[in-house]
Amino acid sequence: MSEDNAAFRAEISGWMQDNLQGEYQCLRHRGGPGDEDAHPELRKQWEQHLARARWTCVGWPEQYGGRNLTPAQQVIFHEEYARAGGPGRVGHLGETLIGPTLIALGSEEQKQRFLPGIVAGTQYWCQGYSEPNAGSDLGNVQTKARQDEAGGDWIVDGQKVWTSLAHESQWVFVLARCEPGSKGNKGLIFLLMPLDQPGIEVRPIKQLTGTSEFSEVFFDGARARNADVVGAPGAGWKIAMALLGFERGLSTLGQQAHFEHELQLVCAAAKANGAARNPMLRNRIAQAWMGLKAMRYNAMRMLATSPDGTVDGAADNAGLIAKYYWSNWHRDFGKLAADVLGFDADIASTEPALLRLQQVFFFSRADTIYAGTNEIQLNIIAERGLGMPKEARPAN
Amino acid sequence: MSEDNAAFRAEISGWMQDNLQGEYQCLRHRGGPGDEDAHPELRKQWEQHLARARWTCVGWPEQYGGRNLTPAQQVIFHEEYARAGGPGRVGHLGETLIGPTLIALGSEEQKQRFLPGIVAGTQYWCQGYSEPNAGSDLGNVQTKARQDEAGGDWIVDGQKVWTSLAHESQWVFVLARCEPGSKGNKGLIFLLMPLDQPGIEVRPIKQLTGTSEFSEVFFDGARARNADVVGAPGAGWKIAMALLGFERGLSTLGQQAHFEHELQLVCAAAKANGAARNPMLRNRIAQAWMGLKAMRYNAMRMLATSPDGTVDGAADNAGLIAKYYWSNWHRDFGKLAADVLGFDADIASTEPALLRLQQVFFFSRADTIYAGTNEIQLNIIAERGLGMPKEARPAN
Amino acid sequence: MDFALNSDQTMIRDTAAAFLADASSSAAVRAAMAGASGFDAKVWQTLAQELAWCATAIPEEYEGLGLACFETVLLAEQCGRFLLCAPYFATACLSVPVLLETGNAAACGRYLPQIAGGTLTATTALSATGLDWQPGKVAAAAIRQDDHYLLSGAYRQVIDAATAGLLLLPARLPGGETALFAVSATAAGLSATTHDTFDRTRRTGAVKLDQVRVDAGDMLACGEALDKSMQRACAGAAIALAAEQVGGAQACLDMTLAYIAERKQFGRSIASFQAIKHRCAEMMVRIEAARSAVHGAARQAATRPGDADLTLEAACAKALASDAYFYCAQESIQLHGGVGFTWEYDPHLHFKRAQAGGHWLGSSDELRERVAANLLGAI
Amino acid sequence: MDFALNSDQTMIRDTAAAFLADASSSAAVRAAMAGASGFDAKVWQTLAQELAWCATAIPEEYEGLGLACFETVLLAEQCGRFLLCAPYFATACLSVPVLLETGNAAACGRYLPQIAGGTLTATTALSATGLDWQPGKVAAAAIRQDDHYLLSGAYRQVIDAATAGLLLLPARLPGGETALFAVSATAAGLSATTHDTFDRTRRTGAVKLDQVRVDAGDMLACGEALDKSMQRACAGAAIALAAEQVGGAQACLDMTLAYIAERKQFGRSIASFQAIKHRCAEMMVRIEAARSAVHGAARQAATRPGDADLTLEAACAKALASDAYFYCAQESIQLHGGVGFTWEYDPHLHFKRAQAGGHWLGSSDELRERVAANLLGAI
Repeated sequence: MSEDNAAFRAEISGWMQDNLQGEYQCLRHRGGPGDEDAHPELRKQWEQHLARARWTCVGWPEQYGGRNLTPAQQVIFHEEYARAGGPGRVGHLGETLIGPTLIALGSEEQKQRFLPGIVAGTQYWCQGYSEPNAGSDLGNVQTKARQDEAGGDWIVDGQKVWTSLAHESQWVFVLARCEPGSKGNKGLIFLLMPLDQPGIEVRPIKQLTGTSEFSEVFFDGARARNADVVGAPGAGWKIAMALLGFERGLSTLGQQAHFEHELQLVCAAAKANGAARNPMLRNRIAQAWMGLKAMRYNAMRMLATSPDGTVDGAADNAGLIAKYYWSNWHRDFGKLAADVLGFDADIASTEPALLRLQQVFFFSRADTIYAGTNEIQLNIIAERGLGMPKEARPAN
Repeated sequence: MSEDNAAFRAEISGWMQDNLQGEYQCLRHRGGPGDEDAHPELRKQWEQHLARARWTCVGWPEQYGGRNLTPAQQVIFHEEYARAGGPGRVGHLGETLIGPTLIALGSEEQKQRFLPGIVAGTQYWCQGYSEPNAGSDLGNVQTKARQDEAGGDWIVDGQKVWTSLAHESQWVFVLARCEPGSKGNKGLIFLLMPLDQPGIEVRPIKQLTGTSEFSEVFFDGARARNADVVGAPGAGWKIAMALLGFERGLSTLGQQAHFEHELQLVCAAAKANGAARNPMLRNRIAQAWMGLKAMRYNAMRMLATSPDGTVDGAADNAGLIAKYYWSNWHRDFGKLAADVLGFDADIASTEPALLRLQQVFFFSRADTIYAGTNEIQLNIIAERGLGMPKEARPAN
Repeated sequence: MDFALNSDQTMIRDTAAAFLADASSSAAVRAAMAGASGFDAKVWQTLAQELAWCATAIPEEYEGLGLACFETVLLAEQCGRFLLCAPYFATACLSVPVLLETGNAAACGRYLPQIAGGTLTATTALSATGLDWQPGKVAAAAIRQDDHYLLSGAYRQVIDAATAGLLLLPARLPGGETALFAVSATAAGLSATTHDTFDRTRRTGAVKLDQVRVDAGDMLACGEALDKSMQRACAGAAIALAAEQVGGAQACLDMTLAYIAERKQFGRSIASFQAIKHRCAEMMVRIEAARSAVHGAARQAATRPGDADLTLEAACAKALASDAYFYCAQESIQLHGGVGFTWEYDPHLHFKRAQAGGHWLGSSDELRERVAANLLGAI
Repeated sequence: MDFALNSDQTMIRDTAAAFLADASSSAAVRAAMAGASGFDAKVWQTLAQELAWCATAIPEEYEGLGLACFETVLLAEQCGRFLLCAPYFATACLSVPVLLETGNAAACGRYLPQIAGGTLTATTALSATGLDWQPGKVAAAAIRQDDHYLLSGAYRQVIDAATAGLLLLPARLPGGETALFAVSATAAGLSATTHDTFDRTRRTGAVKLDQVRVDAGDMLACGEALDKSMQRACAGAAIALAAEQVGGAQACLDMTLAYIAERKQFGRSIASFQAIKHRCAEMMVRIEAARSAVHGAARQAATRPGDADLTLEAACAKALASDAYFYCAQESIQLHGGVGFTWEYDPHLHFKRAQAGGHWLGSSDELRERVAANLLGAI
């Protein structure tokens, strides 16, 4: 590691230590998956606190308020943020998905209007992709958008589902069908829409955890301005896919630091309750540690940029397996955490560390479902990674 | 258990003890799967020794030389035979497959001509079903049979493969296509053919074990008499399927007794080399024991006949899973045996008990392939057991 | 041993299924989950008094039906399938075997007829901390005074702790031996609380004893005799729990099959995808194998095998059933996709119950170690 | 740490692959398997002398190329992929690290240049019975006499026992410490036999010593220093073995994909069945994860981490690679169907090698216990 990077690491680590204090102390290690409803207001304040120190959107170009950090530096940032117990970022969909998409494909006006709020930690976004009949099969989107000939606005009718953090957000990006009768990935439009309008209703979905990180979003004559179409009407699929491309990014290393923290909690729990003396659980804990290590090195392969420009398929392969690997690792880990707790796993714990492990057990069930189910991931790996034949899709 | 059955159990157990002695002593626990080439000549003598005491074909009607034993008694026979270390039966394809098929569907002349040799342990059979392009897809059989208009004989050209014990047999039953241009399960014929004729060549297949239990059988103008057609020409599929129905039978309990013996060998090896103190191996050994117990009770459910004639689907379900369950159990068990041996698993042992376990490790690889691969078994379970949709078969 | 069901057994099973399909529908389960007691008193009354389920395995001398462990297993399987919320398991599957095995005729005569008649529910504490028999981990103490004992101590996990009418509680005698006492829920000094559990289909709670007075006649057994009895009783309870788990696993498979037959993606029913078919087939394999193990164990138990054999039968049944249940519940959530993760659909109810029960009466690893000790000697 | 290969590394990998595709084709492997020595001397000469593979990780002061562990891993991965039968692993991946870590400069100066030049092969015995460092299980003894030692004893499993020119052998000193000696294959009193192994792609054998005279200067290290050195050297060897296993697993997947693309059943390529696709995808997932672990471990090893960290890196790489290899070999046999069970097709060669290597330098369970001890303390 170069000296610069070591200094940079120290800078973040020091800043986190100095700032994740006082009123923010209670946010340490909170707000991750399954814990999204922890202190939402305080976490929004924390976003703004981060922003004031320019620790949001650190990989963005400086002209848009970022720091233009190199990938290696971003890795360091995410690692140190997570290692310090930095809370789950309420603004992450803005920072990691819609922001980069607008920078790449948005109009100048869109950039000027939206990017500052994302950088400042004052504008929060959610995602309107999945529908009841367009989950794994995203090309089956049925939400309709038609243009109001008078003002040029787009009028949207339909339903989105599995929208995370909709009740904490002001904006939603929506994939809708703007060409009646079109099928699959043709005739779609990508719209930016304010949530607080008469035509939109957000209904939280009660999950198996008893909490509601996800919502249904109903559109009934909701409006998007014509200036808030990203790309061309009819070419929304391209924007939607570009956005998903940003999903697999650097934050994966931050995620792994969260996992590492969870593994430490399991080890502590095992030592405390005697499970650490159980050879079968020891074996599984060690296997979890190994999987986490493989995940980390896999992420580094995925993010590798060859020093002299040579390219091989390794980064692609590492990228292809990443989601399937971490999500199944985490689901197995959740089960391990519950087994380490044993009888006590079933009783909601009053100790935050143990309650956290109980949440992981339940919430990790979603990991293998959202953002491409296991089944879709395996299809993609087989077809793109191994060149195997595509599934036959019957004629409609 | 009724007193009759206890007496019957004692009778077999006593007979085995008295007779699997002297020259036959060396056959104990030999000749099972993966060990088929152990003492073939002596095992044929043993067949005839069994036959003289009327211990072959015990479930057959008395008129054909059997004892007409009830299923419960047959269970006892197979269990005690295996428990005593009774060697693998060279005549088992005759006794369990072609014999019952002829009794059910053969002509009177066929019964008279073939059944006595099977009962006497002097006539051995092998199976000509699979072909290089008709393995899992048996309906794709391409071996051709055309009738010689002169004498009425059927002239056979083609190739069969995975024929077990062809070099120890005098007869083969063959599924061939007798209606040119027919497809799938239509237009097939079921023929009984002597192997020792100019048009048939048997070539052993060298397996991963280094041995050759399986052969390829080439037919080049080979002949079957018209009297040796079972059922009607063109309706061979019916006969072939009826025969496969006999495959899942009582001998399964005998097989389990072999597995039990192998498990005892593993326990002994583990105690001898210290693996018995390894918690992970203990866990796997216990799991194997549990699987064997489930297999045994599953077989009893499969063979259950309701005392008052009520029928439920339980026996069918138990039957559907049986092959998949035992074959995967045995394959996992083979791996366990190798892991218990540790470093020494790779060195061909001079101790028969350990060598046996090494053979199990390798030969059990075939268990999940022959008689319906895992993949075919799961298709069958899903489609017949769960009523799930059939795989689309593209139009030819 | 013939494994076919006779017509009485088929009837018991089918009648139970028909009753529970209505009385323990998804809506009924959710109502029970939300209630304070954790079960519907009216359903329980029907089941315990009219249908006499608790009487099944109670001998006729105690006003029961005198049927075998196997019939209990048939009922338990249906209870698990329909997620029945009721004191059935703790009363009929756990405490009845404990009363019968400890064999105190006077106590049996006092309590079993009430249980058979459906007017008394019962539960049993098994250790200070969890739900398996660990006499070494009993934290309560009993001191004899004249014609009674005084009991003090605590049990952290007891099924139906706050609703059972009769509690069977182990406590250590001054000499170090453990004894088991039958204690009324109304005894002065006994307090029970209900835990905030994730599995809401079966309540557990804590029990505290503060100088609770118990008649000497309610000391059921002690020492080695108790230990032996409890091992047999726990084996019986484990077989019944395993039967529940098989029923639960079957429900997971059934609801998954129903859902994926309707659910379409990429223009096809997702049930038509081969990978999905194979995974459902794998569920069926594990369920049927576990069912075979459970039915076999129940039929063996009816022949009164030796202690060691009974323990091994129960270990095999419970480990296979418990693992199959968790596997099927997990697959059920996964194959339901997004809705599998919602409160509205039922897979999570099974998932939580599978995890909770997986640690009762021995985890699968503990049960395998019991088998290993038998095959290979202690470690 | 950037994980991309630089152009030199890409070239090393691709050149090795191109060479082995021919020199270690299936036919060549089978010829080597059938031969007495277990390898093709001409191929070895090219590889060791012309291509200088053994020189890769030997420092320049000993006439090596002075590259890091990572380049060895790239070569080892290709060796595993093509099932290379050669003394490469025992010489370059095991014995070179042992010589370097024990750090006896005079011995290094004597032997490493010969190894780098491809004129000397070497092997190392790790215990009396197997292939992992167990100084407590060394059954040979060494007695000092003037300027030499006399060694007697036996080692049951040594890779390339009968062909290695130099044998690094541990023996116990009278004081109880273990010492490591460099012994020439031609030393009087040393005898080696080759085992009848199932994995014919790499020979193991037994070594016996009967009063073998070894110069005092060939005592490489002893006691704690030796133990520490051997743990580091074994970690290096384990990483290289893991790389081989990743290569082998990749070969299993590649040959399976090629076979199932051609094989038709039910009128379709069997590669088009979704269940088959998912299983191939699962193989790829395990292979890539193991490859990531191995590459990461090799890059870490180059930074000279502490003993404990190095051991854990190696444990992780070897356990994941070893398990992935066996899994892929098993799936390869299964997905080949009938022909997967024949001698003629290659899956069984990998299957046997996967099982054998799985127990070298720590089985996966043993390696996990090493990690557990670090995370949770000793049991």
